[in-house]
Amino acid sequence: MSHHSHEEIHGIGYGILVLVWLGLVVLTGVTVVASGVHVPALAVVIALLIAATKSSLVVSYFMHLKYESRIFHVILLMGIVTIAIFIGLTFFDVLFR
Amino acid sequence: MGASNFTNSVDNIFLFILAVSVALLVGITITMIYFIIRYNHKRNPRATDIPGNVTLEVVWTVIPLLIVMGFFYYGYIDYKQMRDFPDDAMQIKVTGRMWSWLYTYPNGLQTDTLYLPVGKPVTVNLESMDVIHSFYIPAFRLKMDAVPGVPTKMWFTVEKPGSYQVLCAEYCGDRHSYMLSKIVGMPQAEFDKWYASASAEIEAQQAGTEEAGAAPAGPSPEKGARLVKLKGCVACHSLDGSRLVGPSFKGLFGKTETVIVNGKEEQITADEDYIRQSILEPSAAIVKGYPPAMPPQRNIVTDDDIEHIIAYLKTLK
Amino acid sequence: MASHAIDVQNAQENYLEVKGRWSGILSWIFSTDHKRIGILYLVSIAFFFIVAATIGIFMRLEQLTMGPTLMKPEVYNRLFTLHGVIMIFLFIIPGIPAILGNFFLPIQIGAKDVAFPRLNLLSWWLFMIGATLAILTLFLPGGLPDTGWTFYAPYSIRTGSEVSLAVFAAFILGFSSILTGLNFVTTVHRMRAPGMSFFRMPLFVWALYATAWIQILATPMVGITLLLIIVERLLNIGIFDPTQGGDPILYQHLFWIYSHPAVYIMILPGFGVISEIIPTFSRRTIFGYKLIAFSSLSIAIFGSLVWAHHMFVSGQSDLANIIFSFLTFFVAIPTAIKVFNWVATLYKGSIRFEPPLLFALSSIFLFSIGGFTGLMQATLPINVHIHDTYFVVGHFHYTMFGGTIWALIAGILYWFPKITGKMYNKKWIYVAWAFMFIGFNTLYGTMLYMGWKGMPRRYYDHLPEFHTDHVIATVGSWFLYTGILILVSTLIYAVYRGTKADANPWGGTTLEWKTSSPPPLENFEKEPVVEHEPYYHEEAIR
Amino acid sequence: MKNIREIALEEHHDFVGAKMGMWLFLLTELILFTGLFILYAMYRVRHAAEFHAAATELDVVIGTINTLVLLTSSLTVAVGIEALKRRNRKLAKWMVLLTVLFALTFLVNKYFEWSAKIHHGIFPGADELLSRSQGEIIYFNLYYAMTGLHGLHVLVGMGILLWVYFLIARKPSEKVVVAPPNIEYLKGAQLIASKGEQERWVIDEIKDDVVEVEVVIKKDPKKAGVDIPNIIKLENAGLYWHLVDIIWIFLFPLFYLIT
Ligand code: HEA
Ligand code: HEA
Ligand code: HEC
Ligand code: CUA
Ligand SMILES: [Cu+2]
Repeated sequence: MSHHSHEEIHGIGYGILVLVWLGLVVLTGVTVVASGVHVPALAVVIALLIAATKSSLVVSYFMHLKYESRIFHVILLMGIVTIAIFIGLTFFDVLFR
Repeated sequence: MGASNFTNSVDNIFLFILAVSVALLVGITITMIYFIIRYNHKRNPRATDIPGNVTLEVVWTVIPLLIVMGFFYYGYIDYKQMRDFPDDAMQIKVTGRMWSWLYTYPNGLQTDTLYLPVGKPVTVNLESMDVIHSFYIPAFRLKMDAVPGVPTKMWFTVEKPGSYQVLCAEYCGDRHSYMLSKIVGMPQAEFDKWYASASAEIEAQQAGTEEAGAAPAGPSPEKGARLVKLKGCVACHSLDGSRLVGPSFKGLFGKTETVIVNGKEEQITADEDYIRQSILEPSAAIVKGYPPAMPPQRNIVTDDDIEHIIAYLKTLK
Repeated sequence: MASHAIDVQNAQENYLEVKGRWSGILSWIFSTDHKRIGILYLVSIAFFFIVAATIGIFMRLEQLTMGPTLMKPEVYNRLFTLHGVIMIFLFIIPGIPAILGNFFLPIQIGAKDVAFPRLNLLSWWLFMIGATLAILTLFLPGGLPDTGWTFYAPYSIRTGSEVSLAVFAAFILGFSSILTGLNFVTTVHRMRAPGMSFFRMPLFVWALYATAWIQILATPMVGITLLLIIVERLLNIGIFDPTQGGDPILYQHLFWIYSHPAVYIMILPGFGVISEIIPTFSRRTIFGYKLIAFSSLSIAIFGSLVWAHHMFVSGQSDLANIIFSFLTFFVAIPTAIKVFNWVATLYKGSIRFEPPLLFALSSIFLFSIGGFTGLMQATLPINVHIHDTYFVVGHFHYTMFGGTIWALIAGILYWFPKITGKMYNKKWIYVAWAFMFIGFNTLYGTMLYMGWKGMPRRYYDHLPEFHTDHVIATVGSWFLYTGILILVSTLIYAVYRGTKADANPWGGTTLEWKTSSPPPLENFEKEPVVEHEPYYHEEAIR
Repeated sequence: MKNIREIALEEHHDFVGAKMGMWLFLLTELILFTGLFILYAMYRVRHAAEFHAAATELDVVIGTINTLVLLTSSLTVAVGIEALKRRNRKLAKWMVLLTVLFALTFLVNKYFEWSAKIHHGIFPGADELLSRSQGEIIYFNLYYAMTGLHGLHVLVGMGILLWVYFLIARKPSEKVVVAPPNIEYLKGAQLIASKGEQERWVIDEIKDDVVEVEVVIKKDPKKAGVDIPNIIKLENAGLYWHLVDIIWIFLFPLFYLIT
């Protein structure tokens, strides 16, 4: 339907994109530095948290999700929940064998 | 009394669920048939629209939930016992391999039939040398996979003397359906007698090889005959000339045959060296027309064993 | 570009008569019309079904006697693998969505086509390519795979048969299935006719929608698993190989993470078909519409939580066993809701007893047996005994064959007049039903029995104590086969010689009955506007 | 000449639908990798120490550079999409081209990384590798499987971006159709027809008795025009590319930074 032609025109500014990119670069630096932390369990958590932050930046801005309608959010949520289930339940075997 | 300590309890749970299921199934079916007849358009020309009923929906959500939770609960109770390993159990190692079972007793005695005392808990420790097998004793209502690289176990008590079928329940290749064996349950006294005599033989043999290296008893065809069964050779090699997965042992010794070495065909005579090589390093020379399916037997047979086996093969004309 | 060349004047022509850019067979295999693609699937899937069913008959013949008779073990092992692979990947998973879903999903929501018609055609091509590759293994030196349809490592890594190619074929088939699912989800979201809100969608559409989500979310899992088998075989990347520190049990996890949800890919569309048929022949609205709709979704969700109930004796942790057993039981609840609501829909209906209804009700009956045996298997100590025996074989034939395929047949009988514009001879259908029903229960009921007695599955040969059972089962398979042959011949005869069917022979209320039989190219003369919930029977007392 | 219904069927531009299809496809890609991530997680908890030991053998510098390369390529493709939406075809072209170049850089880096490892006898099935502890074998097998599959995705993404590049670079077609499938929708609808830069056409003079409309817009080829369907193609290519980036965002710490 042609109403969406509106939205095709008004995207996000180049400035925001560059800012997001800067954020990503900084986070990459942080994760490299943080990997020096000598608490293994913590290191994994930190690394994954930073990776999650980075990817949510990519998803929201580069991939435009922030500006999409609700159904797109639902789609992504479905994926994340599914992944969590698949990984989570498998741990019940491997951790308790 | 059941064949094992689990036979009866498993049967009871099964019968319980079966009874509930049959009742529900019959109930549903009869209702359907009744409605079909009662509300046939000839009897009931105009339908009544009933879009739903909350009470009913709740009822037939909650009742099935309770029923299945009941199923789970009974199963859980029994399963906990199955996985609650007694400390005083006799430890047996069961090795699965294509396509036979090998039993090892605590003192190292190995057999191809599992003899067990009645009334004593037994823990079976499973391992596999190649692919996944599954150690299955229907009469005991028990099975457990033997997984390469992953130790697994199960336990039971034989409650009735007798001979019980052992099967392999995980598909493992061509002769999966012939990977059979037996468990023989015997009264404790009888078992002790058997165990002592069988072990004595082993000890004598071990003692013999250790101290008197100078005077070995010499290769014995009888021992060889026992070994090819125990070590699982006969799963793939017949003794009567018929073709299984590998070539028959009958008439093998001294035969001239074509083998494939490094992709090239060669003529060889099956002498002692060739047979030794065939057992320890089967992939070095593959008999033409057969798959390279034989696993190396290095960890299974000793050099002595091979001499006995060769002696036995010589007798198979 | 697509092959739609439409002449506006002739838009009234039905989809079978439309002249496009291509003619003859090309007008089918290059058509992007969802209805033609549905028929393409019907024909190709029916072909594979007949092949696999015939293999089934041969397997039964081998079991008719003890010891080697008809074939060698290596042949039998390849046959049951092929039987399973074809039945699962080429028949029952694509089955209802690709045939009836393709044909009726757009019509039922009042759309002209699916969201991505060309992608739809691509799905069929992928399906055919996958099928061809699978068959190709027959002509390669290693021959057909001999692993069973589950391709368990490490056996699948070691065997000399052509596992790599077969597994690659399954990978491609997986993609075909994903694309269908993706297409359906987008179609449901984007293409509904004016007035067709989510809660006015027919339940068949709901079922397909839930199925499509499973297809999207679960299928890639088997994709990666099978890819890993290929790299293990070809590149020696040992991820499941115990000699390289790999854990074969993890293979089973990955495999079942897909393959358990897959059983709901198989059954949900069947449930959808039943939900269409029952209100139509009861002439009243369905009982508990929303609950049935949501139970499809909740089966899809719960179904993704229970995969390891296939692994109770695999050596996974005891805790995992207990948790997965517990979760498995919850799937029974939404299923129970469906069954009870269906039965309640018959209540105070004005029932027309016709072949589609007969098959739908038989499907409920047979599936319930399958479901109850499923609950027995989900009970831990029982599973320890009957895992990998014929009990399981009986269970899944009851669910897949008794549930899904009987529902598929019901659906084909229901929509046959719409698809072809012809009506079949109902008497012969009843005859076929009798043969099938008797044969089915003789064949698979006996399997349940001997499984309980301890007959392991995938056995080339059996012990004497199971002999009588095997003989009975084999005889049952002949009845079943006869029944299906009668059914299929009746239908094929009707395609050519059947009487003409009118637009709405059963008194259905969903949109497909509001267009002509067969439907025109774009499904409706005029885009429909929806004003009622789907099963609104005007004459019913409210 | 095709009539409107034909065009509607052939070039049925439901942009949102197309994007939805792409997102659903991305889900399947995510799950595909999830399989490998599950394996990684399970083996990692079992062989934590060996994983750490093995990870020291990877080059963090190359890994970091590659991360930055991919992040930047994500930026360029995002800017490219933005540019095309603003009908700045020239910038869009450059950005897409740059993205492809970054992708290539990534692959070249990966090539050197892999060949160095292979040179040291660390590759699947190598005796050198098999002589190590089980955890290390698994680590490297997973490393090859996961970065290999990821690399394959980079390659595919590169191909898609190149294809879209040529679509954009092509002279805009004579005819731009943005007609929705149904005439009803045309009435009073806003239609963007890019004749030249950012021009909008509003069609509202369709009378009620009109049943068929042919939308043919001749364009001035000298001015930079944009085929509107290409926007969504580039957007979808971009979505795919970002996914490839996201997967690397996880692979990088899991393989390089667990020392
Ligand atoms: C269409 C396919 C399909 C369906 C729908 C199901 C449905 C179910 N399955 Fe089945 N299953 C398979 C196909 C299917 N299965 C296949 C192919 C295999 C073997 C794969 C292989 O190894 O090759 C298998 C194997 C299998 C196993 C593993 C067996 C083993 O190998 O050890 C288990 C164990 O829990 C199981 C359980 C269940 C359960 C609990 C359901 C439930 O969803 C059933 C729910 C239904 C009902 C309960 C009946 C209807 C409800 C009522 C009539 C209402 C009243 C009910 C109550 C009050 C409880 N299945
Ligand atoms: C939908 C799935 C499906 C269907 C329909 C069937 C149908 C049949 N199956 Fe099936 N079977 C499986 C799925 C299915 N099977 C699977 C997944 C396995 C496990 C494999 C493994 O272990 O890896 C298996 C395993 C299996 C075994 C166990 C093998 C073993 O463990 O040793 C046996 C044993 O007899 C068997 C027998 C049969 C028979 C006789 C038929 C039929 O032949 C019955 C008669 C049916 C017909 C003759 C139909 C004819 C159809 C037409 C003519 C076309 C009609 C078309 C339309 C209406 C569109 N099957
Ligand atoms: C899993 C199946 C299998 C098992 C178990 C097995 N073999 Fe074999 N064997 C084969 C196959 C297949 C061949 C033929 C291919 C080859 O030469 O490797 C073979 C070949 C041989 C040969 C050479 C035969 C010839 O005709 O030249 C000998 C000797 C032999 N095996 C001895 C043994 C002994 C002794 C054992 C037990 C300790 C044993 N095998 C266990 C499968 C097996
Ligand atoms: Cu061993 Cu089957
Ligand atoms: Cu399951």
